[in-house]
Amino acid sequence: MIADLTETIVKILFIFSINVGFYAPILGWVERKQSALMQDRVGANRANIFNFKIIGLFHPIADAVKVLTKEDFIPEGADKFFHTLAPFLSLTPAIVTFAVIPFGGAYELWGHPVKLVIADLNVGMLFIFAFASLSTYGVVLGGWSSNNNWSLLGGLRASAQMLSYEVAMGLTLIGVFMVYGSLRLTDIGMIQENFFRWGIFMQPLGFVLFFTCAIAENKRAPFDQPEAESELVAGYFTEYSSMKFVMFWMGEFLEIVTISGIVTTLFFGAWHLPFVTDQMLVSFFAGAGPNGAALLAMLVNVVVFFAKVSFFIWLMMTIRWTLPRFRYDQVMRLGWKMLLPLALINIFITGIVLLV
Amino acid sequence: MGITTAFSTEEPLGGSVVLTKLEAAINWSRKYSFFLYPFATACCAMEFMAVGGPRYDLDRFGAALPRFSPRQADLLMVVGTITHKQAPILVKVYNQMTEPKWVMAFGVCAVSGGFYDNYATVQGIDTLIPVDVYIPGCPPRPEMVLDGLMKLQEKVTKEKWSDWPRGPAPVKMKC
Amino acid sequence: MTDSAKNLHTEQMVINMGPSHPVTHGTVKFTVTLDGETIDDLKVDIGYLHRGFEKMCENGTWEQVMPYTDRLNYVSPLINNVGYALAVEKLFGVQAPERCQYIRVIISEMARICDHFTNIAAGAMEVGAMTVFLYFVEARDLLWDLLEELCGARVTANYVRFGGVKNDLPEGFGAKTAQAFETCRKLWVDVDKLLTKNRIFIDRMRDVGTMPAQEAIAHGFTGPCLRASGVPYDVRKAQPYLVYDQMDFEVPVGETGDNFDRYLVRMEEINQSMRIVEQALARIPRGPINLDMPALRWQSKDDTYNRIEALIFHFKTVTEGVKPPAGEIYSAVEGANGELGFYLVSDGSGKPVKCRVRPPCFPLTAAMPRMMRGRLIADIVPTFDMINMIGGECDR
Amino acid sequence: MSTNVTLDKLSRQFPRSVVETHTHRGDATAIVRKDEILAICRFLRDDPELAYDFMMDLTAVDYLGKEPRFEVVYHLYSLSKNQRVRIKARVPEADCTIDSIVSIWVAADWFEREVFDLYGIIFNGHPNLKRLLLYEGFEGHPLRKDYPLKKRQPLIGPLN
Amino acid sequence: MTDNKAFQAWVGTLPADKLKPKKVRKNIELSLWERVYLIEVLRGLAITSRHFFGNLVGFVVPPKGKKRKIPTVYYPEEKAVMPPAYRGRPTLVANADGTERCVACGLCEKICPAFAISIVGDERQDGSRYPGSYTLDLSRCVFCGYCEEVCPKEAIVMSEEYEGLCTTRRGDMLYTKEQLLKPVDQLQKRIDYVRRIYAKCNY
Repeated sequence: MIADLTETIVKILFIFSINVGFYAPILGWVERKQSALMQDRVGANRANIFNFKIIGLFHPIADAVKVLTKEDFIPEGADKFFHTLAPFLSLTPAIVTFAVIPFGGAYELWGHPVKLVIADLNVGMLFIFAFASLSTYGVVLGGWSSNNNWSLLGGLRASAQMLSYEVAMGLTLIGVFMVYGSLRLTDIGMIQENFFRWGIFMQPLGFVLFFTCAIAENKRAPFDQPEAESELVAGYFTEYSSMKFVMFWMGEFLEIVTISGIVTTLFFGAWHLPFVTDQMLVSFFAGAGPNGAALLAMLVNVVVFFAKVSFFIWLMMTIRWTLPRFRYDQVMRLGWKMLLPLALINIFITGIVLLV
Repeated sequence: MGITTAFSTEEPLGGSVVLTKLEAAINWSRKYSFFLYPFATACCAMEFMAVGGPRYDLDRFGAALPRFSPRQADLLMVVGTITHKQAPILVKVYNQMTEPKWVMAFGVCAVSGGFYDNYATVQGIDTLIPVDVYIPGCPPRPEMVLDGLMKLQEKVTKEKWSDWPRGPAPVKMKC
Repeated sequence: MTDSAKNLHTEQMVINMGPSHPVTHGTVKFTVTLDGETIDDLKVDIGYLHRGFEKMCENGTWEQVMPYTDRLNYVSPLINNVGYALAVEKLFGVQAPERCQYIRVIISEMARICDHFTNIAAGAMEVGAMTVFLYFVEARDLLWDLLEELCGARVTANYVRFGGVKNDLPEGFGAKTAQAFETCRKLWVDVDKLLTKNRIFIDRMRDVGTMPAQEAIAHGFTGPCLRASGVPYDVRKAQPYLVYDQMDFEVPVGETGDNFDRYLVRMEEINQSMRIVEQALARIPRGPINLDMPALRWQSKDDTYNRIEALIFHFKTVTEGVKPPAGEIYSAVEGANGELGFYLVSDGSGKPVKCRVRPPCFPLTAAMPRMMRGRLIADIVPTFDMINMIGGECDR
Repeated sequence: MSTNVTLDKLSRQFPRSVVETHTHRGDATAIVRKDEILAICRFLRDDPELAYDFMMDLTAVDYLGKEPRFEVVYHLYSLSKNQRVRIKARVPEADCTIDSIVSIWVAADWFEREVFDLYGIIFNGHPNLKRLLLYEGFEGHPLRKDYPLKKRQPLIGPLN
Repeated sequence: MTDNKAFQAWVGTLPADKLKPKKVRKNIELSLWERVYLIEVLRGLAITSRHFFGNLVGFVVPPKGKKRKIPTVYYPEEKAVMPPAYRGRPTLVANADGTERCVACGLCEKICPAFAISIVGDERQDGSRYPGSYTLDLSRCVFCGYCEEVCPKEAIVMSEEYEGLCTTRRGDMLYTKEQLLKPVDQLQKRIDYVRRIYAKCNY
């Protein structure tokens, strides 16, 4: 019992440190540096301690500390309780959904079976959908409670957009579940051991649809009507300052990481190298004894998983800076009139393929 | 959550190591991450685009993230001529900004009204709001703007707790 | 409104897109009455950048007005300089020497390219494509370097004088221009690939802010917005001035007059202007660049240093200003946004009686409510960017 | 009289109200009496031979010391004939009004509001004749020659 | 959609070959494949990532002649060289022995559109005039170059100085004579340039 407890706590600490500790601040840096390189300029690189610059990595720290010490402003006439609650409601789902995503296979460590996923629920994807819809409340409450025309408009747009894209997202994934036959993400990961059963080959249309719906669900890039700077000043977080404003941002960044995690798990062979199964990996490191081999294999798998996640993060960032923004009614038309029918067709075709 | 209000009420603890170390760290972080509110009206906005552009990248100083909502902005860059019709809006935006806020007068029209000394133009925005850095030039070269930004950064490093909060603009609406 | 919506008691929301809003470039206030997202009524309020241009002109000599013309359409300042200088020369009834006319054509076209770069950059940024903004700002910086080498300042050049220009082209100007244009064309191709065939961009721009040709004329549209509606009216072709009649260039014409046409017309005009500059640089003749007429143009330094009569006359013209013969003229130039007209009235003294500028983007902004009624609030963004309203020119 | 076809047709059509015509520096100009301005403009726009469908510019000039003091100037342009004409109507200071031509060219709406704002000339029949460039609380009309250059009426008082 | 045939008529007064109207809308009809957003997304990604990787590699192996592929000038460390025509801060020319060339004739004060210059003239014993006090209010000066153009004694020229002009107090921008004076050898390049552009051959 104690071993299980310690194991879960270690995994939680590992994921929490990787996600919130490493990815959240680094993504702020990545967004500025990558957009700079794409736009023929240099991102932030002058923050230095004893003129030791390391290509601008101090800037996220500077941002974080400055935002901590900024005046925390609640507009008068705003509903104080909901105004403060909203950022938490939009941040926690993003962190919690990572619990279900496996970042490694199952290994044998000192006689104790270790599965590299925090909560191995057999309804993994359902859990993710449940929490994804929770973050809609955060945005709507934030928009409504700040007593400001712009945020009200932003909140309304966000709620309509997130709801309609959750429907589309759900339907696209049914195809995947039909192919893999289970909702448990670890099973899906295990099936994708051999290269030709990767989600991208089984469900190519499913991948494209899911990726678009996920970006829309996360209110980023071409779908960022809720906080479109040019139309609604700063969308639903116009009235937020200091830490609460950064919580909305962190929620958005963490959702990027979660979405990349889901996409890698479902479509790109979770933690596997293309033609390498777990047994081959363990036998490859046999020289270092059973525990050593398992540890090394675990390490390789985790590194492969997070490399794939970083690739998708890069892809999302590039999309953000390349494409112009939809208009609000076009987002709705795209969601209901294009993605939803395509998702249904996808299910239909998968059904036929599976039966024949 | 705002730590500033807690400290400024006590009598400042003088140069005690704890406070100055913390103060220096916070000033260092404020110096390198200005969130900009570009209050751009006239010809200087063209030069402001060039400063944010690829050649003289404002983002190198960590200051290129324009936040159009005054709640999230630190540095109010008044770029261009402020006319009397625009003055109440400038003061309202300044009052809406959250504390540690700085003001940079970008270009001769913001500094002193430039060569529009007539019935329509405000003769310098320091007749309306306290200004931290004045940048001459019509419009100032991007180098002069970055020069001004560095001067503001030096000023920020030398600030103490008791400087904040500054409170709203000291000028009253006439009618 | 569908009938079910009628008996729903919904009130309209009045939103104030105040002067300090990202889309209004700081100088226009839209008071929008919204029903949900569709705009029922839009009231435009300008004048936030009214700096008293005409009053300052009436209190200065004719030369002192030249720096003020830089700040009219500050995106293409040199076109205002050339327009004002041509107007005063028309008042005098003289013409600048051949080489100076070629230089004026070159700098006008370069300023027009910078204006279109800035306008498409700002338009694309506000529609969401940030990368396009920085590509075109980089291209504009290259051209600004050329203008800085020529005139001495990047934006407010104050370069043209009555009867001539301040100084001649520096050496190697042609080679540097060719090099700069090559990079600009590469960036132009990048942006063209990023935007022109982009379905999202087309959806945002097409059939938005449409202005049919007949109404465009009634509203006083000129320039790219009128050409986008299908009317091929361009002052450089209709009433050629300087040496435009010897230049071979095409006038891009749109069809429906919506934002996408305006974008395409501007993108095409960048190419045409580059062609003109290259032709002008190839055919520029040698010779003096100023008119040797002391009553019009301050004399050369050699004269004022050495000859006492020249010095005395120099003192007189500087202190009292040039004295054009009494009369009034209207001279129009093709500005970047449309027809930039100067109506000057002189009573023979050193100070102008009236120095009126016909701002091309003034009637365009007046037509905003007509274009925006019944559309969505997100449509204000591309429309207001594509009519390219410049505060300094619209409010003077 | 000049050889310009527009001016000839105009003076033949409105002999009483066309006071004088000249083509100084090549700009065809007609000075008319202010009370018939609406009929003249409609004639200029609708006559097939003239077809002035563009109202390019509308402004006013303040000749302090001369009587009548103001002069409203219209610049028209014909797209199909590629010709320009300038119509000037003198307005005395005492009776500072003139008919508005918004009904003929919609573009005139803002031009007239600006001339009212800066010169104080009232345009009868204008849909909403309010200040365009200056703010509501501004008294006086700045572009008049007798308005001092630096007389400021700030909305929000200067600090020092 | 009104085609512009109706307005083709007015081109009559201007021959079509001279006007050369060029239709811009022809080739923009989207093929079916482009109606699906995918192609456009991929084409956009191709361009931006080409810039991204080009600049990334440009750091490691910079193109010849330049330190890095990105056109950014690292301002405080690297300073762009100003062309001879550049108009910086106006400065008074001081002769070799330190006396100023200006004879307080007041032409620059008269022509300055911003009324930034104010001179109080004075006379030395030997009768030669010099400016007792010469103040230039840099918070008003718009760098238009008129003072340099009208000065009959080549006493005031636009230097190339553009740094260090920003101040934290508005009063510091009022430059007195001493602050404006600069020895002639530092400004010789500008004086030659001024003499060349206003030489007799240009008229």
